[in-house]
This record gives sequence, structure tokens and C-alpha cells, in this order.
Amino acid sequence: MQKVTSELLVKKASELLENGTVTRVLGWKKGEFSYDLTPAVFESGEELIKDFVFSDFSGANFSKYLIKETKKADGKVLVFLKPCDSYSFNQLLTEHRFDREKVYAIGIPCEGMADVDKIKKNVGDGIIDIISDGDRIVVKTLYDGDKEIAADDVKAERCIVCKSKKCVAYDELLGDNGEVIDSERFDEVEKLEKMTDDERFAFWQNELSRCIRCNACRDVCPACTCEKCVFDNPKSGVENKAISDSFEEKMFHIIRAFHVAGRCTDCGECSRVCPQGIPLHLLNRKFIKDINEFYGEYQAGAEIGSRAPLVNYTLDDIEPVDAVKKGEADNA
Amino acid sequence: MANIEETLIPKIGVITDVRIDTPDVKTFRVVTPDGKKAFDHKPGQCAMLSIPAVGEAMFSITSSPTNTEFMEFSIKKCDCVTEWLHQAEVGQQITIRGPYGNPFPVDDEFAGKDLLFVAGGIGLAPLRSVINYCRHYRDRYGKIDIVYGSRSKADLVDYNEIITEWVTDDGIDVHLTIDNAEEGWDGHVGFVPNYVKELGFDTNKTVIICGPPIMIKFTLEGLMTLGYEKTQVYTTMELRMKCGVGKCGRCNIGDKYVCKDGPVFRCDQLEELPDEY
Amino acid sequence: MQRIGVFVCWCGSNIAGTVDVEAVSEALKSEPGVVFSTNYQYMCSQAGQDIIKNAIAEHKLTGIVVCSCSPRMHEATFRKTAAAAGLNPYMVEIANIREQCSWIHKDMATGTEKAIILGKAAVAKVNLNAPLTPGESPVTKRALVIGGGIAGIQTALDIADAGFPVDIVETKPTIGGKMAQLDKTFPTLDCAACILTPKMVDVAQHENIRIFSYSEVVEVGGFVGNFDVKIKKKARYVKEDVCTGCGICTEKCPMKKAPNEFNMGMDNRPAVYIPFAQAVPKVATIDPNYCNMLKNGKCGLCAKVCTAGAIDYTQKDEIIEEKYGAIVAATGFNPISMDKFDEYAYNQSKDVITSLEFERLTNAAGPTAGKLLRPSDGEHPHTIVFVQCVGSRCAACAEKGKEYCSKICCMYTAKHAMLTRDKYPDTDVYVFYIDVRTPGKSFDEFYRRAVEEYGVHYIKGMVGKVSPEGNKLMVQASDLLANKQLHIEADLVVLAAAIEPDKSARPLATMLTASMDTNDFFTEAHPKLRPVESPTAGVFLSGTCQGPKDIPETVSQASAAAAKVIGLLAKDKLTGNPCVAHSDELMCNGCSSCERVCPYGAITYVDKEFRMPDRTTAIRRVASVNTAVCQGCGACTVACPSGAMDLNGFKNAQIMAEVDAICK
Amino acid sequence: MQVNNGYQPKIVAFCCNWCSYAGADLAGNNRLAYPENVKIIKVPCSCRVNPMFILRAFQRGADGVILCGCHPGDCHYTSGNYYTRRRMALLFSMLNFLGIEKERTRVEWVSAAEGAKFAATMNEFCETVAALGENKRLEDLRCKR
Amino acid sequence: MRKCKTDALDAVFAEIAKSSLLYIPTDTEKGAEYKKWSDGMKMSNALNTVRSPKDFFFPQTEDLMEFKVNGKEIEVIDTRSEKEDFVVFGVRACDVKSFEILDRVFLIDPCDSYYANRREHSTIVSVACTRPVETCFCQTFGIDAAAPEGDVSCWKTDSEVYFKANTPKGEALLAKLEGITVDADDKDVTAQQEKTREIMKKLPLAELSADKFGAGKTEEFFNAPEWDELSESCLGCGTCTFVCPTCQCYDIKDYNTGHGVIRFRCWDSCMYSDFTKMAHGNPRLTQKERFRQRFMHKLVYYPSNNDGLFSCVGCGRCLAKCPISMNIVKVMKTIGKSE
Repeated sequence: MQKVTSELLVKKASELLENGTVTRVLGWKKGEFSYDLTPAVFESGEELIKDFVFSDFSGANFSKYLIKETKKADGKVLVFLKPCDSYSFNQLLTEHRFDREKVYAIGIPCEGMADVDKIKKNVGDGIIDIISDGDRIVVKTLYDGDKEIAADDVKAERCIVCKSKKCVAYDELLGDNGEVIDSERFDEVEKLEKMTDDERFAFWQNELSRCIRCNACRDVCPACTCEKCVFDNPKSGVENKAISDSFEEKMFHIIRAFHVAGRCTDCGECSRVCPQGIPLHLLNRKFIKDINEFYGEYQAGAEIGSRAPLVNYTLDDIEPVDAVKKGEADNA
Repeated sequence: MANIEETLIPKIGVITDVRIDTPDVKTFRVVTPDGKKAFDHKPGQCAMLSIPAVGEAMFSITSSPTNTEFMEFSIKKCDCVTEWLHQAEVGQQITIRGPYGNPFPVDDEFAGKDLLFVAGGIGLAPLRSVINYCRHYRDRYGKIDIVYGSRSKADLVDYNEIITEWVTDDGIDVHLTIDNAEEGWDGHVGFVPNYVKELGFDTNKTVIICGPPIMIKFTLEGLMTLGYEKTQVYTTMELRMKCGVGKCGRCNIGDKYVCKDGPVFRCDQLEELPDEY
Repeated sequence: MQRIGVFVCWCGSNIAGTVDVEAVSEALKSEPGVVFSTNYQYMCSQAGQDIIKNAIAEHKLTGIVVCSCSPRMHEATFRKTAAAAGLNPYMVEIANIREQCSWIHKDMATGTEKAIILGKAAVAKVNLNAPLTPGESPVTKRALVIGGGIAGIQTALDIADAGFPVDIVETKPTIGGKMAQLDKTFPTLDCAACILTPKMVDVAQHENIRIFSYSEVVEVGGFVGNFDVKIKKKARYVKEDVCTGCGICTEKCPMKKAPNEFNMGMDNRPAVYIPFAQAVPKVATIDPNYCNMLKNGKCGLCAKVCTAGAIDYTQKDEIIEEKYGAIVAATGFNPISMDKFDEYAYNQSKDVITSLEFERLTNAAGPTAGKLLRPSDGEHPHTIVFVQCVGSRCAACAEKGKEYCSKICCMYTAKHAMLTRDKYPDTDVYVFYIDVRTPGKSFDEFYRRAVEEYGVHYIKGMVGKVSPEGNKLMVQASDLLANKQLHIEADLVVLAAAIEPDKSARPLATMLTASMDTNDFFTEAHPKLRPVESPTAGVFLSGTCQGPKDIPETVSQASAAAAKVIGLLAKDKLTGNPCVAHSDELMCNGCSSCERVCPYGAITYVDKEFRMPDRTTAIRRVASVNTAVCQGCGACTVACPSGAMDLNGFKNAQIMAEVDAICK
Repeated sequence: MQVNNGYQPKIVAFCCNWCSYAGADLAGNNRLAYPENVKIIKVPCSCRVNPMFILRAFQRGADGVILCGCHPGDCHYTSGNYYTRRRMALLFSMLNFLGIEKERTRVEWVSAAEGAKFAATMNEFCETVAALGENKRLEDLRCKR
Repeated sequence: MRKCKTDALDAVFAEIAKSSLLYIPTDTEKGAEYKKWSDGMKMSNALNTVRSPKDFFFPQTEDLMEFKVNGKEIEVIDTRSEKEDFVVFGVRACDVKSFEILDRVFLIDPCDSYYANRREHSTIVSVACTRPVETCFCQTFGIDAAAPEGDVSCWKTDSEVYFKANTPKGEALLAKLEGITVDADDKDVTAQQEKTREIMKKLPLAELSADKFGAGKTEEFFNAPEWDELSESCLGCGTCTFVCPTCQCYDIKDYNTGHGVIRFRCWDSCMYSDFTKMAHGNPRLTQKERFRQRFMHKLVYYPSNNDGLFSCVGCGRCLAKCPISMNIVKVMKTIGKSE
């Protein structure tokens, strides 16, 4: 259950629209069911009242939309930033991807988003409605009536290991700002590190072989904002549209992770949107973990203008051979 | 299985002649390795040429169907396939499949009519096969007018053929124009649409038009002011074709597939299509 | 597609001995784009080059692959050949089938197969080459010489004589360097000062030379032909242009306890001082570490006695910004510290000294006015032991000394020994050595005179230990030839300390982006063919900053460096390296990653209006490369996630084509 | 260098122009042999090597990829090899995370004076890769047909 | 109609696998997936597979041919081969319908022999739905989840599995199962069907109608202003098209292996910005145009060319998988102006 309500946000947004601070609002729009909210642009209070929803399913991160939206028209765009969204917001500003002056950002607290697939797994199929009630969630189903489950049991993976409840960018903050959390987000990575090469290879072979190269992970990623992705560019020499050989899925995901290394804020959208359920965030987190271990703690987007680890160096950085060994030593 | 004909599997073609038409257009003569024409075609149809590892691209067959010995393709340099072709030499093999698309209705609607061909730049390429077909069966058609324009004299495709053959034919009037005056050009200067209006043709003609979209647009307007109906005007959209077999999903404009329902359209048919071309 | 010609060089038997050149040229014939392929004995010869030129004309070649020696040898040669035949020189690629193939493989089949693959890779690359035209940049016709020793002096004089302005930056208050501290020079035994000081005066008086003494370079920007340098003129508290060098201040200064660097700290100097009589500029300098006035405001005597009114206690460090076309590093050397050589008791006994200290002891302007007296008691030493290779050739003791030979010690020790015996025939002189190295003009004769005419005891062997006992130094050594242990009761022990580059060289190299070897000697662009140039364009090397040298070598190299500088400054415009980064603006995200990794600050951002694929126009921030500043490292190309940044001559596609060809 | 019944791993060596390529030349000058299956690609600086090149090499059939650059501190471009060091530390760690044998990739600093080191490094690297056998985990079967 | 006990299904599978390859949906950690049957593999009870079964006929990538290039010469190598017979068991009604939609693209002249080959060698055994979920809307397109088509239709009740052959291929398959199955009446099946149809009526999308759409409606909808807001947040990824059982856009590409050139066909998506980019330009430059194309194709263009048949089967995959939860249902409701 979120601490801020749709009503509060609608009120706030309507005010800002009315007093001319902003001309449009990026928000989550009501869907067919309770869980299929769509990012949308609202331009009036009526639209907001009719369709704006902030709930446990308002996971979509609007930061990336700002690139397009701020260029569209004059006037400011209102964007609601959950703590993790605010990191993406800063990272995009660091990379000069949109004009800060054209955005009015409201930081909002987030209690973690629910994962509808987990709900389905928990209560079975045929979900008619989902109602949040404190730390419980009531699910109305087609076949089994109402079912009640703990909100924590169906939290999205990325929210279970939430790294920060602190909004790092906003013009205005609703509610109190939270703190950076000492999360256990690297546990899964460590588990994999402890495996043998063979086991790890088998794990990833199995996961990545399901990739259908729909590019959802890339297209949703707030760090993947290239004007043209190398994998779409025939001139890049690595363009590929579909996976014709298992090599290509590895190539795509390794290079994508490498390209966002040091820039990825670990928002977890890539894994959320993967239609094939590939845990892509683990690749990004591996880079984050390595960066933290090798070069000191670094959180992309924590502050605007910070120098990403891959465009930086010190005279006594770890040698590649030791870097690889380090992972191994940790396993032992 | 392997003996079933598969339309996607191409034949080998050999480039037996390369003619430099304009600074960016070359005309390639293609036959099969045993020296024959790869397949029969009708005026306005296309063929898919490809070079392994470079790509496939659709081109209109510019030689006349009445030529039973070889095919010709006039190709403007614009992307990787065409760039590659432009550096190819005689003897180079390529692959070829086709024919694709519907031809101009030369034997039906065009029969017995006065024909007006309007072309701009490389837009002459798809019309050349039609023009030469009509020249070959000269008695089946009425008067033929050809309005052809380009940026400059050097950019006129097939200039030699036009000068040595077309203009000398009886009952064919060729009206050439270039965009800007230049030395050594004593013909008309000006854009094609204006020239068409200036020439002020009778409205009994069937018009076949091909060229840059902007030229087509203004020529059409011009023809309308002259009193033409859209039902009299044909054009081809072969540039929109991709797979050639109506399956890949690219060429449709509304519910029409250019490669199956076209590429030849009558302008009133085009009008009915959503504005996405 | 290109029309490529392949030219396989035999290099006599260097290549043809282990590579079937005929088979290579034959195999490469069927590669895509190749229209001509041949082989010849020496492609780099005039005849070989003619083959290439003719083929370019005859076959309308658009690209060239030469399978030959390393591109580091002859790439430039073949590029010139191509250019002479009207082909863009950057359409030439070299397949290195000598250093990377024929010289390391013994078997003909192996060598041939590898040569073919290397050739295919080069062909694959050339297929994607594009003609490149170097950019042009103007040349600032002024040179900077960093270091005012004999190397810097000679370089500066030569450049200045050619008519170009030169600035010398010297950290010490005077130019002159180490040579000014020497007594005599080997093998001619003329007086160092006598030959050096006239040159110093020349420098001082040369209209094209400015001396920034007591100064250091603090920042270098720009690039060849266009360096922007910041020089810090340290406050000397004496107005340089007012001081007459009369020396009254130095006489009157009550603070006379400052160690005298010029005499290796063997005596003292006042807080206000002129390093030595012939110093240039002959201007006093106040040492702020010792001056009472500067330290606690109590004194001011020098100001009172200076009739010229040159003293200025309020002087501040001053930063001078100047533009230069070329920079010469002449930062020189120092003897290494003897701290780690406890066995020679250098820190225990004043009578264990280094050779440079010995120079000062025998110099008429030195602490003993030229009399050879023991530093401890001022007595005349009767037994002197010279120890060679202290810290040099220390392969096994790299943490203490240096692996290299310091080159000058054998000769100066012979000089010291000879001069000692000459002046003080009652003195026994022992020289302990590993080898005596005398490969120079009149060097061996000189050494033999020391042994044969002057009776210096040369003993092959190392000194194991020196122990001070009373006023004597007990020297334990081994005589390798006699195979016995020696114990010598010496009065003075002189250590031929290894020399090392001046400590200022390393930070300077960083500023200059010039490379250094592991010993902090500057690296030359080519050890044989370009010995006075740094790999960094526009940076030249003079003297011992490049490696140990004696004076004649230093002077020759200094002049050579000057010649290179003159060659550069004589040009009005420089053509740059066209292999520079290039940003595809349509792909650029404007994210600044490239800007951040560029070591040269060659990338800036501009806001430009673009017509976007969706028919809209947008102002986008895109990277722009200053091709005159870019050095072509390629760091930006990898930092760029969208692949907008590429490197001419080493394009992504080219490198991948090479990879493909090699892995096939 | 014939381990495993004559199995010879394919090695791609990216060498920077200023140090390592010169080091390789020196190895040649000194006739220091290393396996012929090591093929060198010259790059201006080790920092020119894009991870995509490394993966491409494996895709196309390489069994090992080695990058050679100037020693840290000696980069002709002052900082290129420092970036290389970071990029490759992360990339190699990632490859290993995906189960690719870490011995197949390496960065080695070889100066222009280290001909002997160049040859020794290549010999040793080949031996290590040969012991692993063919690259199966980053191969593209189409390129092996 | 034939039937067998539910626990005899293993024997059915074993029997089928004797003479042809057999694929069944089976549960994995990430949901149900079609896998090649092997002894002991259990059929999933999940409503549908994560990935649609179109892969069986229109795989994500398939090699079409190879070329060898030698100097100026090219050799074309036809790499096609006769496929093995295979049976896909357990296809839901919606997915079965998708095959017909694909057939109408690939089998019309000129027939695609790659597709045809797979189709010829396949036998489809459908299975009726009993527990449709909230994302199901097959009935919108006239598909009866309780009466799936296919070479063999099959119904699973608590204790028994019923089979009905619809085609000669289906009859041949059932003939092989004669030893395992027995004749049966359709009483239980009809009962189940009725029950399922009752449930269908109660589904949240039960009222969704495609009546407003169909052949000849291009003009009506093409310029609808709603396309702007609908496509506004579309990421332009290919998820909807790749999970869709009826999306069949493809691209043909060449891959140079260094030893030859493989020409392959791969899935492509009309949602991709470069999909229609060709030498002369790109007729669908904005995401709105691409987005509109996809839905117009499914709801108007395809029916125009295929006797009113829509190219959506209401399987609901895109509803579940779109990263931003935009989907055909929302499009139909918005464009068709129904709630």
C-alpha cells in the first residue's frame, strides 16, 4: 500500500496545471485490470481525475520519457519520481539528455511495487481485481473467490532489495524523504559467483537462450537512450535483429550491460519487462558489484555530474587478471 | 523438398555490360550464366537483385519485355546494395529473382490509347520498359508523348537511346527538360510539372508518371488543371517493395500490398489508400 | 569496393627464407578487392617502389597492401610511394610478415600460412580504408628548452642561432647544470668551466634567448606547433633586472649557514647567494628557508646594502604563459642517493664521498679551493679507494640501484685517479671495478695512461664493506683476478654513484604526455632512427634525460635535437595526423563520456539543429572533435555507447574486418 | 606449442602501436619464437579495443584474446591504458560471470623494450588456452561450419 | 469421438512419439513452454504457453539458403530439407486459430515452401480450455475456447481425455492411438463445453466486440485522433509482435561466416523504427504510424484481404507482456469508442 494516494497526486497535479507551472503531467493511466497501468501524458484535471492512478502497480519509470516529452512542446512537464526513478532522472541529466528547466519534478515516497506475476503464482489465475489494504493484498479471482496475501510476498524483486528510499532529485517532495538502504541486492550475484564456471555457463545459457530479442529490456532502460543503438545500426558491424546463434544473445546482453555499466542505476526495469523472464538485472548488478569492489562505492544517479567509473581511473586500479581472480577468491 | 520451386531462392545472374548513364546512375545488363534471360517479365515488373552478404533490393526491369536476350536495370547509387553494384565490373555474378508486381496494363487499358509518359530523373527507369514495349507494338497505341526532365543534361538517364531511337520514331514526341540552363543545352529549361502544363496536352491521353514524390504531386495537380481525371493516370511505387511476395509486412499502404496489389497503381486507386506513402 | 594491389617483399632472404613469397602473392590474388598481386626482392628499394607506382597507374589501384617488415620500419616509405603515384597515402596497409612471421618461425609452411593470413587481414582492412587528409595547424615559431645544463644550453644556442626565439627554463638560480660543477673533463682534461662558461655567456647575451632561471614548467597544454605552457617563476626576492650581481649582499648577509648545493653541501653559503662566480644570470637569490627577514621579518640587511635597490622581500611567484611550437626536455641527471648503500658507510663517514663531491673537492672554486683534503679533518689523504658501479648494473639489486650502466663512471674515475696521482704522487689510488668500459674516442688510451703512466691500481672486484675505524676507512674487497680478499686501510673512499634522471622528469613527462621507460628516462620515438624525438609530436630530447651520456654525446644530441626543432619551426604549417576521432553527429547522444576520457581535451560539445527521423527538428547536443588536438588514441571510441565516435584509420569496421580475417 | 595432439588455439593479440607492437617487433628482431597462431592486430592504443572486438574475435573462432598495451604510466597517450585496465577488468569479470573461462582473456603490459616478455607472454598464453581446449562457450556455430 | 483415462496420457504420448516428434507444453520455472516430449514429461495445465506456438512453423530465425562466393562467382546452395513429421499436442483454441491466419499469409501464391514444409509435416492436437483467465478474449474473434479446431480436438475432464479427429491427418493420428483409446460419446464433453462457455461470459473482456472493425474500415479509423495518445508511451520494442501468435513480419538478412554467406529469415517487428526503412526513405517515420500500422493490420487490413478474418486471436499474451501495458484491447476500446 502506497503512502501517497492517487487523490493527493491528482490534486497536486491539477493545481500545477491550473496555476500554469506545468502544461502536462506524466502519470500512470488506469488500465483494463487493476495491474495494467500505462504511462500517459495528462493535460487536464479532468483527465487526471478520470484515469490517473498511483498504486502498487505504478512501477513504470518516467525519466526516460522526459527525453521525448521535454522536446515536444513548450512549458514544463510534471513528473512524479519515486526514489529509484529519481536516480535515473539524475543520470539522464548527467548525460545531458533533457533540459532540467522543462521539468517540474515531484518526489514521492514508494513502499515498493507489487509483481503481478507473483500474485498470479500465489493465488492462481483469473484475477478480477487487486485491492491493497495496508500490508495485505486482497485478490478477487474468477475461480477461487477472494484471496488475501501479504504484500511482502508479492513484492517485485527489485523492491525487495530496494537500494534507496531517498529521492535524490525533485523540485518538491511529498512526504518525508527516506534513506539510502543497505540492501542485499548482490546476494543473487554472489550466489552465481560461487558457482563453478560450468554451472554459471549452464545457468546463463539456459536463461539467455530464451531471449527473443524483442528489445524490451533496452527500450525501457533509462540508461539506453542512444539515438541509435549499435545493435540497430547496420554500419556498426554488430547489428543484429534476431538471434541466429546462441552467441548473439550473449553478445547483445554483454555489450548492453557493458554500455550501461557505471550508468545503470539498478532500477530493475529490464527484468520486469522481459517477456521471457530472464533475470537481466543480474548482469547489471554484477557490474555494479564489481565497480563497488574494485573502484569504491558508486551509485549512478546519486548526484548529477558524477564521473562514471568507466570514464575515470586511478593510477593503482586493479589489474584485469586480479579482478577476475578476486571474484574467485571471494567464492573460496 | 529441394526440388520444389521456392520463390525466395534466387537464380544466378551475370553482369555482361555496365553502362554509365549519369554521374549516379548506371545501367547493368544481366543474363543467366548460360547467357539467357533470367525470366520473362511484363512492362513495369520488378526483380530482386542481391549480392550475398551485402543485401537484397528490388529494382524495376528497365529493358523491354520484348527483349528476349537479356534484362537491363538502371540503378541509382543510394544505399549499400546500389553502391556495391556501382563498383561491380563486367563478369560479376549477382543473384536475381522475380518477376514481381503487377505490370502496367499495356495490353488492356493502354491499348489503343494516346499515351503520355511523364518522368523525372531516375523515374524514367521503370517507364523505359513500358515505352520500349509500346514502341515495339507501335500499332497497338495511339500517339505517344514523353516528357522527361532531370536536374541537368548529365542526369538524363538513357540519353543516348532517347536521342538515337525515341525521337526518331514516328508518332513519338519526346519533350526533354532540365532544371537549370546550362551550356550545350538548347532544349527546354524548367521543372517537369510546369513543362507538362506548358505543353498543355489534350485530355484524352492515358498518363504514366514516375519520379520524385514532389514531382508526381505537382504534375498531378497540373494534369488536373488541364482537365485530366485521376483515373487516367498511372504510376508505380516499386520503391516500396521489399520481399516481393506479399509476406514480409513492409510494403502495405492500408490494406494494399505494393508488391502484390501494385506496384502499378492508378491514381484514383492510390487516392483511396491512407496517406502513408 | 577497392581495387587493391598486393606487394609481397622478400626482404632478401629475411622474409623469403621462411615464407614462400610466391605462394603468398598468389593466395592473396583471390581475396575480395585484390586485382593485382606480386612479389619482389626489396619492396622498399627504388625498384620495388617503382613496381608499386607502376601498378597503381596500370591497374588503377585504390588501395595497397605491402607484405613486408614492420610498419614501424617502412610504412612511411610506402605511404610516400603511394602519394607519389597519386594515391592517398592512407590507402596503404602493411602486413608485417617479417618481425611477426619470417623472423620468428622456422618452418616454411608455417611461415607461409601465417603470412597469407596476415596479408588477408591487411586486405580486409584496406577494403574499408578511406582516403584521409591531414589537417593543418600553424606553428608558433618559438621553442622551449626545459633544463639549462650543457644539453639545454647547446640546444638553445643552436635553435637561437638559426633565428628562432628560445626560452630556457631552469629550476636553479643559474644555468650551467652539472657540467658547471665539474673540474676537468675527460679525456682531454680541459677545464669544464673554461669551456662551459663562455657558452653560458653566449646564452645570456643571445638576442633570441630568454632565460627563466629559478623557474619551472607547471602546465603544458596544446600540441605540436601550438603548445601552451605555464611557467612558474619562483620568487627570488631580488629584482632580476635591477641586480648587478655585485655580490655585496652575499658578503653582508649575516645568515651564512645554508648548505651550499653547488658544492654538494660540503660547505655553506649565505641566505642570499649567487651560486658561483660565473653564474648566469648573475643575480642574487634569497633562500627563503634561511633568510631571517623572510622567515621572521628580522634583518633586512641585504636591502640596506644593495645600492641598486634590487632586494624585494615582497616578491611573489609569478606565472608566465607562453606559446611554443616545440619543447625540448633537457632535464639532466643526478647521482642516486647513497642511503641504501650502507656497506660503503657513506652516511657514517664524511670521508666516503661520491664522485661528484670529489669533483668539488678538486675544483679550485670548491670548498677546499682545489686542495684535495679529507672532508672530516682537512688532512691530505694518502690512500684513496675508488669504487665503481655503485648502484649501476645492479641487476640483482634493483631495489637499491639501477640495472643499467651509468656509462660515464669508468672514464671520470680514470680521470680522478690520474689527476690525483698527477697532483699528489704520494697518494696510493685503488680503483675497484667490474669491467672497465672505454668505448669512446681516445677513451681507452686515457684509461691505459692512468694505469700505465700514473700507476693507478686497478683491481677487478667489488668492495664488500667499508668500515670507519678511527680516522681510517677499512676497505674489504675481493680481487677477482688474484682470487683473494683485500683489506685496504684508506683515507678517502670515492663512490662512483649511478646516475638517474632528475626527479622533475616524471611529472614533466606527464605534462608533456611524453612516455618514459621504467627508469624514468624519456623514451625516444625510435631507439635508432629517431633518438632525439619523443613519441609525442613536438617534444624533443636532449642530454641525459634520455639516457646516460658523457659531455660530447650530450652536446651532439643537444645539437641534433636543435636541428629537429629548427626543422619543425621552419615550417609555417604542420600537417597533422589524420587518424583522428570523428563523431557521427546523427548518432551522438551528447552524453559527455568521450569528453571525459579524452586526455587532450580535444572534444567539445555544440548545440546543433537536426532534422530528426520523425520529421521534426530538434536542437541536440553533439560532440565535436578538434582534429588538431586529437592524437588518435581512440579512448573516446570505446567510451561512446552509441558508436558515434570512430577513429579514422582504425575504424570499428576496419578492426573487425581484421579480426574476421584472422579468425577465419 | 603443440599441446593436445597438435591442437593449436587461435589467438588474437591486440597490440598498441607504441609499446607492445614495438615489443612484438623486438621479439622478431631478436628471433624470439612464439606460436604462429598468435596474430597481432595493431591499434593505436590499448584503449582503442572495444569489448565488441573481443567478442567478435571469439565469435569468429578465436580461442583466446589478449590485449597488450604500454605499462601503466607509460601510455603514449598518458591515460589510455588506465581506461583499458578498468574496461577489461570489468569485461573479463563479466565474461567469467557468464561462465566463460577467465584464462581465455588477458591484458598484459609490454613495453617496446620487452621483446622477450612479449614472446614469453604469447607462449605462456597459448599454452594456457591450449590447455582449455577450443572455445565452446562464445562460439558462433555458423562461423565454424 | 475417442477417449482414454487421464493417466493413460503418458501412454498416448509414448505412442505418438514412436512415429513422429512430439511437442507438448510443460511447466518450467518461467511458465509453460513447448518442449520435445521425453519419457516422464508432464503436460502443463497452464492456460497457455509463454511463447506462442508459431515458432513451429515460423521460427524466430531460419536459414533459407547459403552462398559461396569465389571472386566474381556466386554459388547458391539450397539448404532446404524435408522436415520430420511432428505433432504439437495441447494447443489452445486461440493458438490453433493463429495457424489459419499464418497459413493465409504463407501458403497463398507464391507459397512459402519453408513454412509449407513444416505445416505439411505437422499434426495439431488442440485442447479445450476450461479455466480461461481475465486476459482472454478469443470470443471477441468468434473463437470458441471450448471447441478448439486442429487436426485433433481434445478435451480433458477430471478423469478422462476425449479426442475428436477433424482432418485426415487427425484421423491417422487417432488411428495410431486405437489401442489406448476407446470409443466415447460426447456427453461429458458437451457438459464441459457448456460450463466453459458460461465462464467465458463472465470474463472481464467478454463484452469486447470487434464488430466495429473489419474489412473496409480503413478510412474510418486511419485518421482517428486517438492514435496519438495510444501510441504516446509505446517504447517501440517488439514484445507484442514477438509474443503474438499471428504476427508474421519478417526480414531476410545475410550473415557472412567467413566461409560463406548464410541467408536467413528472422522475425521482424513493425514496431521497430527501421522496419520500413528502405533505400528511398521511410514511410512510417513516427511511432504513431508504426503503432497504428500494427493494429490497423490486425483489425482492418488483414480482414480486408482475408474474408473478414481478424488477425488477432485474443490469446492475451500482449496484455500480459507489454512493458507499458498498452495492448489491442485498449486500442479497440479507445478507437472503437466503447467502454
